[in-house]
Amino acid sequence: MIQTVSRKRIEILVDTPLVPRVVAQLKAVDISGWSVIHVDSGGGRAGEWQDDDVTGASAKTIVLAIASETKTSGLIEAIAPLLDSYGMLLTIGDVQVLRGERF
Amino acid sequence: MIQTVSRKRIEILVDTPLVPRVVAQLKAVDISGWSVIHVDSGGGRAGEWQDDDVTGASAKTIVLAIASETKTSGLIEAIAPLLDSYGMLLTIGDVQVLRGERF
Amino acid sequence: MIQTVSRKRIEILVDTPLVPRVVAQLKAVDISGWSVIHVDSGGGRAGEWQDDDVTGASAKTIVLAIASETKTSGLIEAIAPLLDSYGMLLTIGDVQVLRGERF
Amino acid sequence: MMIIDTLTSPVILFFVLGFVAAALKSDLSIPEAFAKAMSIYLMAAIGLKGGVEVANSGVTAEVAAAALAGLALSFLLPVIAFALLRQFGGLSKVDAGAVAAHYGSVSVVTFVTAKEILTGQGLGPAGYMVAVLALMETPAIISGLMLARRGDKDASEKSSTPWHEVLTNASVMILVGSFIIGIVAGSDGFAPIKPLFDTGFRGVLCLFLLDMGLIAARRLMQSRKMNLRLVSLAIVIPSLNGAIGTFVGTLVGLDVASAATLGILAASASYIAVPAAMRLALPKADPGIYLSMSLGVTFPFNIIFGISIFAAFAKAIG
Amino acid sequence: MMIIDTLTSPVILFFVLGFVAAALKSDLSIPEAFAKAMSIYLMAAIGLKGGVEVANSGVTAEVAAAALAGLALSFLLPVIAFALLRQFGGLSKVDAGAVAAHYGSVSVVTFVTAKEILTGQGLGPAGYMVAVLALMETPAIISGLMLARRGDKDASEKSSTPWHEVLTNASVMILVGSFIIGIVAGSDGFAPIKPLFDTGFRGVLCLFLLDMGLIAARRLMQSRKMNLRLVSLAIVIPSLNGAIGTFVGTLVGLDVASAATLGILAASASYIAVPAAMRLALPKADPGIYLSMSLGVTFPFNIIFGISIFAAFAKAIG
Amino acid sequence: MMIIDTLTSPVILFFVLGFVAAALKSDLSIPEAFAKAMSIYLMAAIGLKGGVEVANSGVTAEVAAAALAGLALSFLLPVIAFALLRQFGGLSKVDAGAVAAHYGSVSVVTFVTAKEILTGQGLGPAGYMVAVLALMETPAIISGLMLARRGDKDASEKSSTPWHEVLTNASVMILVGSFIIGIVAGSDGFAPIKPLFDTGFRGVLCLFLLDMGLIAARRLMQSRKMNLRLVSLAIVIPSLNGAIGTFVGTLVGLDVASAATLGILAASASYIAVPAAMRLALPKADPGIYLSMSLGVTFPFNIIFGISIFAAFAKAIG
Ligand SMILES: Nc1ncnc2c1ncn2[C@@H]1O[C@H](COP(=O)(O)O)[C@@H](O)[C@H]1O
Ligand SMILES: Nc1ncnc2c1ncn2[C@@H]1O[C@H](COP(=O)(O)O)[C@@H](O)[C@H]1O
Ligand SMILES: Nc1ncnc2c1ncn2[C@@H]1O[C@H](COP(=O)(O)O)[C@@H](O)[C@H]1O
Ligand code: NA
Ligand code: NA
Ligand code: NA
Repeated sequence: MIQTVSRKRIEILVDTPLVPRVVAQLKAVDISGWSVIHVDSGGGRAGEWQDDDVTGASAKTIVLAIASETKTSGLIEAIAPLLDSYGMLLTIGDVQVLRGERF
Repeated sequence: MIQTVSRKRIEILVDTPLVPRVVAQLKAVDISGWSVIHVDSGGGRAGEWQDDDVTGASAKTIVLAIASETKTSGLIEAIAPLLDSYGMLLTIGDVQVLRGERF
Repeated sequence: MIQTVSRKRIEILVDTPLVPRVVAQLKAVDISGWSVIHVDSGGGRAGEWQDDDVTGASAKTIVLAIASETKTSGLIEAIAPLLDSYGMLLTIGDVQVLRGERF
Repeated sequence: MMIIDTLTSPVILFFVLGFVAAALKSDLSIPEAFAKAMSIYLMAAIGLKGGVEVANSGVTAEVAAAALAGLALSFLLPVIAFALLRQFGGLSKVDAGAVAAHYGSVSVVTFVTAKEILTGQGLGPAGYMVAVLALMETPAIISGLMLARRGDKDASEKSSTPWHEVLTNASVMILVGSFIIGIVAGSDGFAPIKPLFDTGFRGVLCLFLLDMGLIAARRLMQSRKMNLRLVSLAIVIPSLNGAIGTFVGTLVGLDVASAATLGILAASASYIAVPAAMRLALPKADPGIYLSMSLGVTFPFNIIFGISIFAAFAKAIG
Repeated sequence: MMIIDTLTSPVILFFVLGFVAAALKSDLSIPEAFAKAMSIYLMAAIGLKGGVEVANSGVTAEVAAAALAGLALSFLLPVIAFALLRQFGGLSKVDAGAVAAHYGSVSVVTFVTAKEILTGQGLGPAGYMVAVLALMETPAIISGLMLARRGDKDASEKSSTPWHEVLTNASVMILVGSFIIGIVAGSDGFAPIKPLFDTGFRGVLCLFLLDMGLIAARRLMQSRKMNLRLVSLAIVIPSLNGAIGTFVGTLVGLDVASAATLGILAASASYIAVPAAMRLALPKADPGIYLSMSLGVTFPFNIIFGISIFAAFAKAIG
Repeated sequence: MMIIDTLTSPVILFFVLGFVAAALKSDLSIPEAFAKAMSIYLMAAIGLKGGVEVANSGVTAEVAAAALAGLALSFLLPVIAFALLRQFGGLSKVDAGAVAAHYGSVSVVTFVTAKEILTGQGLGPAGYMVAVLALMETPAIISGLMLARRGDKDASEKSSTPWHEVLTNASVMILVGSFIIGIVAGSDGFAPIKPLFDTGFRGVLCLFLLDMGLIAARRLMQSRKMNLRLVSLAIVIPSLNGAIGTFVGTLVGLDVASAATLGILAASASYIAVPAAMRLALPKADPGIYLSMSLGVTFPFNIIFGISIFAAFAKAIG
């Protein structure tokens, strides 16, 4: 059977203009891969929104990264202080991956 | 170490015109935040499709919501009868979140 | 209470031109449903990229499929040899679904 | 002869190109955002031009007659369609009601294409027909829902009629809105924006029909819900509706071109506003059926044959 | 009378249509990609046209005066706005600084709309005003940040001024770039691309303002951060800034149309470049406040009333 | 002198603007959907115009000669490129084959830009060159695959040639389709859609090249696969191919402008159809190499220098 290993699936919902900052944080804790997914609209305590792309400032994006548990802990430490001011939402799930040495 | 708490990650794949109905259900069980992700194409028992955005009626969307276990149970109860007629697909996973009091 | 069952949530990040190949693999192991999500940009060992849609060849896409454990194992066997040359990233998580007989 | 003119018009040829490309399983596709932008542009353009024409011609008894005829057709045509879909098509009440609503309502792009083709043949319909188009969008939704729910007590519970969505749907807003802007602005106000909305119009229509060809063919090939009976009905119903519409138009005194256009409106089936409304109001109806019929069969039929047929009929009886 | 002309112009009517549609909670929406494409087109078009005009007229003392006046206004107007937002608006230092930066900077679409409306009334501003527009985008960001951080030691640590992002932001690049291309190409080089960038311009502006109407109304309705004081300030601040701008423009010797345009630039509030910069530099400032004020209130106010008011004022004192 | 004309043309200046903006790491970007829409528009427009010209001029021996020359070039040029890439570039067989296929095939935008620049200098190529462009898209894919797989037994197993994808790829469909539509419609049928497809053409090309500048520069900066040898080859190969193409064109009796255009086609490297085909047929080839070479180096080289060089060469030997 083919071997899978456990990794963390990190999903960071963040204001689109701040994505480069989040990526910088990922790199700082040595997470070297990430993917960015567009979010169309949403709602929360601050009201509802739709991406309009004209005033990009209020749009949200998901940054998805697969990483080892250790790196994930490092990321949490680094990113926790920013969560509020960056309007971020961070979730961590467990996944199995192939070619685990990459992460 | 920074404290994370367990929450449910609910993913609802639904026909785009019905998104407001799903959001209404979320609000009804007091889940106050959600994000909407566009789905480009897909396939299932009813055939394959691509979003064409001209006849929006057949496009699909993912509604993503992070919520506590209790609220999630409430949502399942409320939404189960609609799954078939709304062409929905609902999955629930476990995630760790920061600032868990928000959900 | 409404019954949920355990299924696997398979997420395959793949070069957009190769999506039909991945879908063919899914069908080959009898996974009959999938959804395709657009990825905007990302970075990894091979550098950073943005989807530009003019030269579609370097864009990435996520193929999402919910399937039973057995079918998932079949898929892993089938797809593992292609991971490297297809530039794929495959993660498998656990989710609860309603109407589990569908998958 | 007229059909030859139609079939060699670039507008139609681009539709055919799209259809053929999809049938060959080419990866050609028009970006969704661009297609939607074109549809907004086309609706704004015909709304504006209709409004400007009405500003010039004023509102006459003919306008009122056309409006009433359009409303009546949209309300009543679903009844015939419903009967055919139940009897001959074997559909459930819910599915038959949903499909019938599509055939009572109208297709904006069919209208626009007809207007271009007919104008190119010296048969341009009156400007107020845009208003008739907008009026015909919604009544059919109501009759369709009534037919689907007749004698069904628990139908009205959960899924009530989505009045708000129906009355404020995007195409109604933009058609009516730009029609009014056209009336307010008049020829003088329209002049500075004419280059975009008039001169570029036919070219955009070509690209839009290219996309519609792709969508129609893909819908037809990917559907697992169509059978021969439903395909036949998707040709019979618009033929019948178109004949009735042309006849009624002639009866109430419209000129030949406008009567033909009323026929085309009656023959056309909605694939934007009505599907969205049906998905909300009749979630149990199968979208695979109504979209495949209206988009996969009726739309191509009307574009390629219907326009010429009803124009010929209008001339014959006009 | 001038306001009537303004209100019956299709450009403004499409804005109103968008606003009404969103207020009625219609599902009408312009695809994001198309809206962004239109905004790039509009900026390229005004940049090019401004550059071509400057290539024809040459650089004069008036140009230098307008440029200096614009720079000074963008630097200093935030100070007044900041004081009002702190005292009367009750905002925190960070929020007040962020909002003030918006009011010191400019809105490209307000400028473009004003240019169209004024030109339609024989009051076309000078070509170099495009350069003034580009110059006024960024200084306000610096003053806003300085105001927000004054006396705050740890503010400068983490979130330093995003110089790079501010100076290379998309609208500055495209405005300045196409302005230079316009100068290099001159009338002759511009001729072959004129059909797209000149003839189609007003029509595209209509569709873009339709979208802006939708966005403005939705922003206003969905915000939970606005109160009466903030709404009033979102009208008072542009009125004040516009009066100052028109006055300064007249003082430094600009012609009536250009002075009015400087007033409109001063009155306008950024909703593209500045929000993005503030999100980076002052992440603690609440985007709900600055976007609702600039986009939900000030933008409509300027489009519908401000343009006519400052034009009238410029005529009165010119 | 000709190169100065080229470098001050807005079309090229917008490309430079995009390149500079990306090099400055500006956040300027053209929405993907809009870029794709523009590329569809450009292909439809040149297809149509080429078709209309052929409808007017008829098919001559010259057309056949140009077509054969184009086919032969597309088949054979990869062989030279392959040898250079293996020997001097040090690439693996699979990578060299994939890159070689790109250089045998063509870039539609390079063709379009060359056509505009040359026409602006009174050197417009013949209408049938569009057909030659379409013919040259695919043969190189076959030679590239043959070169990559020669002597490799298990290569043909899993990843067979994606004939279907190659022959029905979007650009072939739309080029050939609109070429045929142009022939069928002729000048008369083309007239009503001319405003969109002809008048607006150059302006759209400007915006499209702005995007290409951004994409080319970003590709170059983000790639980690390029080295000095590959960069040199990305200039040497097109120079060689262009010289051969111009020479062959002159040899088979094409007029100066068409011979220059054949040279430019030979020099240009595909970055749409071929990369997609290679991703399918040679998944082990590294996309980072072929895209960086064709898009990051060869495309800018051809746009800025190649067009003028091959035009000068064609004049010299013509
Ligand atoms: N750890 C990761 N998490 C999420 N996405 C990743 C990860 N690693 C790679 N990717 C995505 O896969 C693409 C190719 O990765 P690579 O082959 O490492 O360059 C990247 O550009 C990302 O979009
Ligand atoms: N529980 C949640 N699940 C998914 N997305 C959420 C959730 N809460 C907030 N969001 C997203 O985050 C954005 C900001 O949330 P808030 O700060 O609560 O207004 C919302 O508009 C949603 O897009
Ligand atoms: N197992 C699955 N995994 C992911 N998406 C699915 C799955 N099954 C269905 N879908 C999505 O749901 C849509 C409708 O499914 P169906 O009702 O089976 O035709 C499909 O077109 C897919 O987009
Ligand atoms: Na109808
Ligand atoms: Na201002
Ligand atoms: Na070539």
